[in-house]
Formats: sequence, structure tokens, C-alpha cells
Amino acid sequence: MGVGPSSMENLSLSVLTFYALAGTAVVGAAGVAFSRNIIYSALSLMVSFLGVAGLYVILGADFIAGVQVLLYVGGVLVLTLFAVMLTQGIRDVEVSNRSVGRIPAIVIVSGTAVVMYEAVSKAGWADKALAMDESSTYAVGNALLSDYILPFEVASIVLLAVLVGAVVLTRKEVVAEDESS
Amino acid sequence: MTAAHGHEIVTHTSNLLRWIPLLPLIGAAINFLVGSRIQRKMGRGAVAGLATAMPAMSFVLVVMSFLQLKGYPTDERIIIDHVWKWIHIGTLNADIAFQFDPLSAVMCLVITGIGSLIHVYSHGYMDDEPAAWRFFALLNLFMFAMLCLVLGDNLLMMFLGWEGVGLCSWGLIGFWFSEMANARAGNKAFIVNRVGDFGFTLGVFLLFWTLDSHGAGTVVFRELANSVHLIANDQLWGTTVATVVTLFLFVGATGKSAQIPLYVWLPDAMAGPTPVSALIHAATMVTAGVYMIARMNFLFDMAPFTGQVITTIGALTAFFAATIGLAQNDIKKVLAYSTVSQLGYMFIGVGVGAYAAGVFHLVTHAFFKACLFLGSGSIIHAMHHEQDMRNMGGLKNYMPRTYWTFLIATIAIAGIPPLAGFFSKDEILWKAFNYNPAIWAVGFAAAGMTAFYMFRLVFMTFFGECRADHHTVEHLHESSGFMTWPLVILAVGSVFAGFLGVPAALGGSNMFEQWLEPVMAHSAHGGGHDVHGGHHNLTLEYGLMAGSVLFAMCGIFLAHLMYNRKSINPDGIAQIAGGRLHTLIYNKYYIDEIYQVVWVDGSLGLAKMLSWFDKNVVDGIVNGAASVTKLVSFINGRIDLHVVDGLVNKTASLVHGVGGAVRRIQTGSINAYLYVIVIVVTAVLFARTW
Amino acid sequence: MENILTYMTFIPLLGMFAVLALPRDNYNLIRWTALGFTIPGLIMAIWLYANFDRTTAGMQFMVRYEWIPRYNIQYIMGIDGLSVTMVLLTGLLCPICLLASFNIEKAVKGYFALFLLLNAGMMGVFCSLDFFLFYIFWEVMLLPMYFLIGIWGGPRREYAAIKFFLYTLLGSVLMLIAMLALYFHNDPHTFDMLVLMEQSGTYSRVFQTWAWIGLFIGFAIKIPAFPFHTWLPDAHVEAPTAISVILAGVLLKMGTYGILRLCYPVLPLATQDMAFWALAVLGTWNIVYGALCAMAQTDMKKLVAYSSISHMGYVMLGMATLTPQGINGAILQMFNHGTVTAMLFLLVGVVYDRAHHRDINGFGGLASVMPTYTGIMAIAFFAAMGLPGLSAFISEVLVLIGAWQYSKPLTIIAATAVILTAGYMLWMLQRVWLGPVNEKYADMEDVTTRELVTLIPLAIIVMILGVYPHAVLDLINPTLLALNETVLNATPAVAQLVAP
Amino acid sequence: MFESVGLHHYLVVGLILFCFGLFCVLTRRNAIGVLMGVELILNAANINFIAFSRYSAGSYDGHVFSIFVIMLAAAEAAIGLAIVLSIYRRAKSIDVNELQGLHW
Repeated sequence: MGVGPSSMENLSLSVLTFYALAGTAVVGAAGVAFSRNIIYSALSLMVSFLGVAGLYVILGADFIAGVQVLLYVGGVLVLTLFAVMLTQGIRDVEVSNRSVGRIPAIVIVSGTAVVMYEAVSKAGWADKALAMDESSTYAVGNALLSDYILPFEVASIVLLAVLVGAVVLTRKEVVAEDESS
Repeated sequence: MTAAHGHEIVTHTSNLLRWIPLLPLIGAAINFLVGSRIQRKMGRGAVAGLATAMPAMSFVLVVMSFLQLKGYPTDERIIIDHVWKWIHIGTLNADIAFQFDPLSAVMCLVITGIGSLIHVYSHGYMDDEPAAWRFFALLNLFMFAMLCLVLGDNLLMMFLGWEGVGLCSWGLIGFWFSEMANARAGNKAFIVNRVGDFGFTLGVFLLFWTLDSHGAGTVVFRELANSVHLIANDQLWGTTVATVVTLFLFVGATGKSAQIPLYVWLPDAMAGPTPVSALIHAATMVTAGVYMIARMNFLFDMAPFTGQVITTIGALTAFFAATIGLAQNDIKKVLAYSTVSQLGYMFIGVGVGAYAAGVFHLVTHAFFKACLFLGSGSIIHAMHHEQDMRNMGGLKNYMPRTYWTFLIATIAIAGIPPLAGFFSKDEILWKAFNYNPAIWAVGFAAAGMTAFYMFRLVFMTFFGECRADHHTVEHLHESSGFMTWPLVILAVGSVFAGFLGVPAALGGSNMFEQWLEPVMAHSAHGGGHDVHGGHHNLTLEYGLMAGSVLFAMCGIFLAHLMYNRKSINPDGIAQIAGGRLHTLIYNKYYIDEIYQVVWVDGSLGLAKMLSWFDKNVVDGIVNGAASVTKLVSFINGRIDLHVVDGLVNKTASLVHGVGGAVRRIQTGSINAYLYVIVIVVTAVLFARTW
Repeated sequence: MENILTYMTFIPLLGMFAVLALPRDNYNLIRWTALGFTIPGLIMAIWLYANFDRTTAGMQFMVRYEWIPRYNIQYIMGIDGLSVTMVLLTGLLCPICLLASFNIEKAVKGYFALFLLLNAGMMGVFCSLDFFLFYIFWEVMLLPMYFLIGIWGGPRREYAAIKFFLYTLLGSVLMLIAMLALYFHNDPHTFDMLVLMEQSGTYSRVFQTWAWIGLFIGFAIKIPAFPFHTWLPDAHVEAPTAISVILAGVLLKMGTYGILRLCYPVLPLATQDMAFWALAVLGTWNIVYGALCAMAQTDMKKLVAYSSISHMGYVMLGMATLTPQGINGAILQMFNHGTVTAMLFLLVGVVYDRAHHRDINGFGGLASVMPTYTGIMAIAFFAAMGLPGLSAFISEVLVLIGAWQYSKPLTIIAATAVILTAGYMLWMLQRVWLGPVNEKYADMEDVTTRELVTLIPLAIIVMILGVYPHAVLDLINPTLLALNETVLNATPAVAQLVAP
Repeated sequence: MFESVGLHHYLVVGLILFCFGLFCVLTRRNAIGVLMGVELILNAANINFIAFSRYSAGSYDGHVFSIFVIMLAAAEAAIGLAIVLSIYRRAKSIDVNELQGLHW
């Protein structure tokens, strides 16, 4: 559509790569949604994240891809796993990951999917592959520290608050528990 | 001064002058700040010694200055000491500056001389007083203020002293303040004096501005004397400005010098320690009004009407106070009314324009009245603070020195020649006779009464049997030397002070009047009533003298019959006119009670009323405004609730009903919420897409 | 020291932040830090006193910066003879009041922070020469005052604080309207007071009158002039001691200061018209009314509060006379009332701290129990009575002398207050300090060193100014004479005679 | 359609991820599972951002946005999990269907 044909081989390779990565992401997501074991869910989530990271690379967003890997895979996921283990242990994951109301959920989600697909198709997106720089890191950094400096700083404060908040939330309970015990 | 048409004033300067008032001030400061410590560590003697040394040194300085002044030619007898500028705003220039002229000299000699004696006496009198330091500090402060009053070279300096003596008087009357009555007496003195000060200040303002309108605004005495003729033709409120000013000033004098209608504080002031009564309420402070009028003689000469007022008030006071004195039983009260009465004489003197005579009586009175008060103090001290004469008697055997000095002073005040009182009183009566015989008659009657009640006092106190209880009698003794020597000196003064002013009629040259001549120079040229005028009728003068002496003798004899021989029963006299007259006099004509009701209760009532007004009306309006606002908002709220909100409420109850049903949606189940969210979002998207 | 006024204003503000940064529980640290931030003000006030040019009527130590150029709002600070006394008074009273607040135990940190904010606001009001800046400081001062009364006050503190706040706010609104009227009346629009003064000749009489009334009501509430005075007794009674001192010592002066600073030079024609009724008559009424109301009080603080109303009446009367004596007396009276009333409130505070009530009839014989205290108290009382030799005498006599030239009947009425003042002061003295000792308070402690440190400087000033008033009069006289001339010589604006 | 990859493809991938995430959120009873679903949804949004940035906008604004989203996701994960932990300590359960205290 938008991308002008340059070399058939190249084209097919990039297309193949896209489908492979998209497939990884989608399969991972499906695993998250349908797995009975929450550990599996978490691991599927990792797969999905990695697929998405690959997609970022194709889209020329190498920096974002790096952040995705580092933050999601390295941070969020590990955190999630810790939480899982702290809350249930591994023995009774089966029970704890059960789902409810699958049928109405499927109905609603598929309805939503149809509507959204319709919206995506109907909208007249400007669709053309635009020339971007080799590496996005420089540009993103530039944008962050010039036009987006204020949100950037706010974000840092938010993170600080999160840091403190997380500590307070978890720590307080420990004290309370100590007192009660 | 552009207006200085008069003779050029030749003045001398001396930096010594400032130390006359300053020394007592230093003494006061030391005693106030560290007096209690000195007293604790070094005893009461140290405190008293310090306090006595200061006025004594001042006395030496005064004598030195006096001799210096005497060395100058008559018209150069002014010594100035300019310390620093005090108030210089616009054309108003008042400085901290002192002026020593013949009049100040006389006053200073009296104040520091008698003052020092009384300090010595106080050392004996206050021998069991734990707060002696406070007493002596106040006494010294009083000396300072009084010296400022007489030495100040302008009206504001005089006012500084004027109020300062009032303050000290307040502090000393209420010295034993744990008795509420004493504290009350002090307050009464201060507040009544304030009424006088009110008049005094207004007089100063009026004088200043009237002169200022002629380009000669000043408050300095010697400049006033030179430029006061400028205001001769100014009118205000239907009379001359000079009259209004002098009347205002005289209001001040009535307050300070306890004249009708403001005399009421002086008898109450006897609540203070007796040396205080002697110094402040007999010899010095109460004569400030006389001094002030003598000082401003050039102005009073321009206002003959004021002269009449002063003379009338003086005569009335002399008579009126004497009548009250007849019936009092408290030894100090008798002396107090006698003081009021004698002050009346002085005002007769200055009122008729015989300023020198008024001041002369002031001086002699200072001697014998101080002596009388100190003598009474000696008695009270010996009697353990008993003041009622009915409980005394026969004291001459126990306290011979006190008795003799007291007797001499009594004879002096009764006007028996050749003691001091005779000369000064007859000088005034003679001048008064020339002015208006009616005034003379009143003064003459008062003189007789004075002789009577003073001897009544002597007889009741020193003669007959002692009516005190056993315990007191056993301890009766003559007072210590600290107390008796001042008495002796004052008694000597009471005998000889009169010779300073022997009138020409008795072969004297009236040194006193001559000495004051430079200060009173204007009075001779003033446009007022001239009493010095030539026709000295010697026969008449001798006749009057003889008459008054005879009348005084009668009074003494009557007292002797009633209170010594007891051949006439005083109670019988008291029953004349059904005893009502006696009751009336005994209760001081109920003047205090009337004042209490009219002024004190009146102003308190007004105060309460205004306070109520303030709280309920003014603040009521404020709070009312707040309440109205609240009310309006309340009504508004009601309307809102029932009318506007009525509709809304119907809707609300509908919503409530619906909500009651619908709230079940609020299950608390996150899933349920999520479903709703998703469905709604999808629906919206759906609507937007198709 | 060009920016000395700025320093004086903002160092307390810095202090506020410093105090806020301190730990909550270390009371002594907070107290001494707060005190430390007011001391520079005192030192600079002394420096100002020494270096103030006593020969000129103009502004001194002026600084001028652009602030909000779009609306021609500037940051202008400067003082002349009119404001220097008030700056001195503020610089003096703030450390003293801080020291007097050391016994505050409730929410110490907040108290001292608010106090320092108040200090900055007060200093700013007296220093600022831009109307907008003036207004800002005026409002800044209001806020801490509200909280200081409303939180640390007595039992009816909320009522008093709200009353004070609403009253002052009402005045502020009227002032704001007048301010904006003046702003838009000039072209180019300006808040610069000096420009406003220069342009005063171009304002019509009607415009001046309306602006004058607006400003006057705003200021009269602060003075407080009858009938706007009822917030004062309530505020005083409820406020803690030090705040009462500030209230009476500094805040009340802002009313009269504002009138002299703004109404007089900017609206001279209206001043000529209004001075008699609005200032002289009202002032006289204030004097007598305040004195009589004071006489009927049984609460010591209320009595002193009403005496303040009475004494501020002298200021109004004095400045209405437009005589050198009267107007000088008015400013001097502002200063003297500041010191004397401060002493009175501090003294009442001393008793209140010990007995926890202020009922005049509930004491007796304190003079025997607390001799040192009574000595100082006597100085304050007699100064308040206007006894010669103490400071208030000079100012009252100057006011009355000026007033006599202006209106004799008013002076006679005003002078009766001399008697009334002696009456209520001595009566209170008699009931509380004299008479037999009340057994309940027989072992009351005499003044402590800290209390002495707050009282003695004021007592010394009161005594020095009584015998050498030129220590202050020399500062203020040139400015006031010039101001007097401005008002007296103002003539209605004439239409422009010729084309430019 | 298969020979070249365009914006549409990426949007569809995003859509699918979103739907799985949504399904996960709707059906999971385990709070941690719900959070995982949220992460998926956020990732779907991120894909869209990057894709739009590449194909429609031609600027790096999309990148920046996705950075913020990632940041928020991390924050949300941290706080969310912390809350979950404390809920677990208090209620001994992280079953969202059992935690229904927040209702009328």
C-alpha cells in the first residue's frame, strides 16, 4: 500500500518478519488470556512483550524497543512473578488463576473487536511510510528534553511518588501485622 | 520677639541652676531603682540619709543662687539655665530651661529649706516603715517636680512640675495603699487636680494662640511679660481674651490649691503620712496656684473681672473651710481645713492684686503650717496612729517640746502679733478692705474662727486629762530628735518670718515686697485695679489690725471656755438650730456626697450607658448586619428549599427512587464495572462509526 | 544599604520559610530562630534612625524596579518622615512581641511562621510606595492576623477573628475601588503614589471626594474610628498578648498612616472638605467615647482596647487641624501610642499568664505582691494618662494646641478626656494593684527576666521621648510641614488655559 | 494485502492484543491476572502510537508518548502490585470477586 516496491525479496522478508513477530505477540497474548496457570500467563506475557518489541524495531523505534525489553520484560514481569509467588506460592496456582464468566466475556470482547475493526478500517488514516532517521534514540532524547521537558519532569516526580508509595503501601502492613501478631 | 516693646531684659546664665531640681531627681532615681536593696543591706538610715542629702544640697545651691541674684541690680535679677530644646514645633518653642528670679528664689528657699527639714523629720517618723525607700524616693521626686514648677522658665515646664507634684501627691497620699481608703484618696486628689489641669492647659493654649496671632506666640514667662500687652484688645466669647485666659488658669489654680469648688481632695489627702501632709498639702504643692497667679501677675492685672472672681472664691473658701474646721474631731482634718482656709486668704491677696502679700502669706503659712502638721505628726506617732482628738488630752506633760512648738505655730496662725501670721494676714486683709470691705468682713470672720478652732485643737490635745487608753499612755513619750529639731526650727521661723514684711504702717519697710518688686513690676503699670494707690489711711489700718487681733483673742478665749475650762458645754452649742447646723458642718455640707452623685456617679453612669450603647447599638448594628445577612440567606435558603428546591426535590426523590433501584448496579464487583465500561465504550464507538 | 527597606521587609519572610523547615517539636529552636529573623529588622531600624536625613521632606532609601510592566505596576519602596517612625516602631515591636510570645505552647511552629509573615506584611505596608504593592502587603498582613487570633486566641476567638477579618476586608474592598479609580484616572495608568501625588492637581473635587470617602472608610476601620471600632475590643480580648500588642501598636497606625500617606497628598481638596467632620469631629468623639467606654469595662484588655480608641482619636484630631503642631503631634502620638499601649498589653499579659483571667474586680493589692511589675506598670499608666515628662504628654499637648487653633469647642471637649483618662486608668489601678492583697494571688511571681526584657526598652523610650521628643520630632517635622502645605495650598484644578 | 505491511496491519495487531487484554481483565479472578491484562492493553496502545508515528505523523511524538505510557505502566505495576500485596495481607485473598467491600 504505502511502501513503494523496491526489491521483492526484501519486501517479502520484511513482510515475513512482521508476520512472525505479530504472530508471536498475538500468541503470547492469547496465552496470557487463556492459560489456567498464572505462571504460564506471566511467561506468555513475556513472549508477547518480546514480540511487540520486535514490531517496534520494524517500525524504526529501536529505542522504544530497548525500553520495552528492559522495562517490561526485565522489570514489570519480574515484579509480577514476585507478586505471584508472594501471594500464593506455586502450589495452588491452578485454583487461583481460574476464570469466570467466559461466555459473556467472549461475546462482549468479540463485539468490541468488530466495532473497533470497523472503526480502524473506516477511518481515513494518512498512511505513508515517512522517512525517519536511522536511530530514533537521538530524536526521542531531543524531544524529551525540549518540547516535553515539563511532562518529563512531572513523570520523574510521579515515579518518585510511586517509589515512595510502593514502599509505604507494603511497609505499613508489615508493621501492622507485627503489631497484631 | 518682634513684640518686645518693653524694656530689654538683661539676664544672666548659670549652669548651676539645673542641679537644684536635678539633685532630688537623682536621689529619687537611686532610691526607686536600688532603694529596696540599699535598705535591706545598709538599713533605713542609708536611704533616708541619701534622700535628705539631695534636697539639702539643693538648698545650699538655692542659697548660693539667691546671694548671686542679690548681687545684681534690681532689674537684672534673672538667672537663666537653658538645658536643651524640648518642644520646637511651628512657632511653639518650649525648652527644658530654668529661670531664677526673686519670686522663684523665695519659692525655692521655702521648698528646699522646709523640704529638707521635713526629710529629716521623716527619718524619725517613718522609723518602722518597711518600704521607706519608696517613701523617700517619692518625696525626692516631689522635690524635683516642685522645683521644676517654680523654676521652669515657660508655661509647659511649669505644667511639667504642676502635674509632677500631682503624681507624687498621688503616690504619697496612697502610700499605705493596702488600705483601700488611702488609695481612693490618692485617686481623688489626682482626678480632681486633673480637672484643674484641664482648665490650665486650655488657658495656656488660648494665651499662646492669641499671642501667635500677633506674631508673638510664646510660652516663656519673660517674653510673655513683654508682649502680653498685645492681646489687650482681643475679644473672645463676649469678654477679653485676658479674662478668659486668666479664668482658665484660675481653674487650674483652684484644683492645685484646693479652692472652691475643687477643694474636696485636700481633706481626704490627709490619708497620707503626716510629713507628706506637712510638705505637700500645707507648705508647698497646694501653694502652686498662688505662685502661678503671682507668676502671671502681668496677665491677671489685665483681667479685673478675674480678680473679682478670685477674690470672691478665695474669701468664700476661707470662710467656708473655717466653718467646717470648727466641728472636726480628726486632728489632721482640722489642719487640712485650716490649710484650705489659709489658701483662701492667699487667693484674696493675689485676687486683689496684692501679689506680694499673697506670696508673703504663703511663706509664713509654710512655716507655721508645716510646724503644725509636723507637730500633729509627732503626736500621732506617739499615740500609735491615733488621730481622733477626743482620745487625746494632757499631752503637754508627755511631749513638752512638741507642745511648745505647736503652741507657737498656733499663735502664729491665729494672727497674734508679733508672730508671722499676723503680718501676712493683716497685710492681705488690709488690701482686701481697700478692694471691697465685704471681702474684708468675710476674711475677718474666718480669722476669728481660725483662732477658735486652732485653740480648740490645742486645748483638746494638750490640756486636761489624757483620754487615751492605758496602753497608749504608758508608752507616751517625746519624739526623737530627728522629729523635734525640725519642729524647733520651724517654730523659730513661725516667730520671725513675719519680720521680713513688716508693713510701712508699723514702721517697717516691707523688705519682702521690695524683693519681689522686679517680678511684680508690671502690676504697677498694668491696666487693672491699683491697690498701692496713695491714700494710706493709717488710722483705719491700725483700727483694722487691732480689731482682728481682738477678734482672734475672743476666739481663743471662747475656745478656752469651751474646751479648757469646760464652762460652756460644746454640745450645747452644737444643739443650736436643733443640731442640724452642727450635723451639716460636721458632714462638710455633704459636698463630697453631692460630688459623688453628680460627678463620679454621673460620669460612671454615662460610661455605663455609652458602653451599653457600644455593645448593643454600635456592635449591635454590626452583629445585626451579620444577622440580617444570615437571616436573608436563611430565608433565601428556605425559598430555595421549598420553592426552587421543591421542584428539585421532586426530581431528586424520583432520582432517589431510581437510584435506589439502580444502585444495586454498584455491586463492588470490579468485573461488573468493567463490563459496563466496555459495553458503553463500545457502544459509543459503535455510534460514532456507523 | 540601598535596598535596606527590601531587606527589612523580606528577611522576616525568609524567616518564615526557615521556621517552616524546622522540626515541629523543637520549640526552643523555633522560638530562637524566629527571634533571630526579627533582630536584623531592629538593627536596620536603628541604622535607619541614625542615617535618616533629617533635613529633607522627600523620599529616602528609594528603590524602584519594574514588576508587572504590562499594567505599569512597579516595585517601589521608600520612606519619608511620615513612614520612618512607623518603620522604627515595627522594627522595635516585632522582636519584643516575639519574645513575649515565648510562652505560646500550641502549634508553636505555625504561630511563629505566621508571626514572621505578619512582620513582613507590616513592614511592607509602611515601605511601599506603589499603591498596588501597598494593597498586596495590606492583604498579606490580614491573613496571618486572622489565623493568629483565630487559632491562638481566647474562648471566643473564632467570632473575633471572623469579625476582624470581615471588617477589614470590607475596608479593603472600598480601598481597592478607590485605588482602581485612581489608577484608571491617570493616563498612563499608574499605581505609583509619587505620580498620584504629583497629579493630584488634575483631579476634580467630586472625584476626590468619592475616592477620599472610599479610602477613608477603609482606613477608618483600621484606626478604628467610631462607628467602625467594635471589632477592636473583641479582637483584643481574644488575641494572645503579643498579637494584641502588634494589633494596637502597629496595625491601628496603618489607618492613620494610610490617610496621611494617601488621602492627604493625593486628594488634598477632598481633605480640606472632609477633615472637619470625618477627622476632627469623629476624632474628638473617639477620644471622649473611647474614654467613657473604657471606664465601664471590667476586662483589663477591653479597657486598654477602648483606651486605644480614645488615644487614636487624638491622632485623627491632630491631623485634621492642619497646623504644624497638630500634625506633628498626630504622628508623634502614633509612635507614642505604639509604645505605651504595647506596654499596657504586655503588662496585662503578665497578669493574665499568672492568674488566667483579666477581671479588674478579681484582683487587688498586686502592688504589694509584685513591686517591680507595679513600678513599670505605673510608668505605662501615667504615660497613657499623658503625664508630663513621659512621651504621650508631648503628643497630646501638641495635638490639643493644634486643635485649639482649629476649633475651640472640639478642643474643650477633647481635653475633658484628660480627666476621664485619669479616671479610668487610676480606677483600674486602684482596683487591681492597690488595696488589700487578694489572698488568691498572694504568692504571684514578680516579672521574669524575659518579661523585663520586653518591657524595659519600651519604658526607656517612653521616658526619653518625654524629655527629648525631638528625637522623633526632628525626623518627621520636614515631611509633615511639606504635607501640610500641600493640603493647605491645594486649589481646584482650573481648565487648561491654552492649548499645548 | 500480504505483499506489503502498512499501518493497517499494525492497527490490527494492536486490536488483537487489546482484545486479549480486555478478555483477560474481564475474566480473571486473580488480581495479578487482571493487572497482566492491563499491561497487554497498554502494549496494544503503544503499538498504535509507534505505528502512527511511523506512518501518519512523521515525528517522534508517538515515541515520546509511548515512553510515557511505559513509564506509567511501570508505575501502575509497582503500585498495583503493592496494593495487591497489602490487600492480600489484610484479606488473605486477591480474588477480585471476593473483594467487594467497595459498594453501597
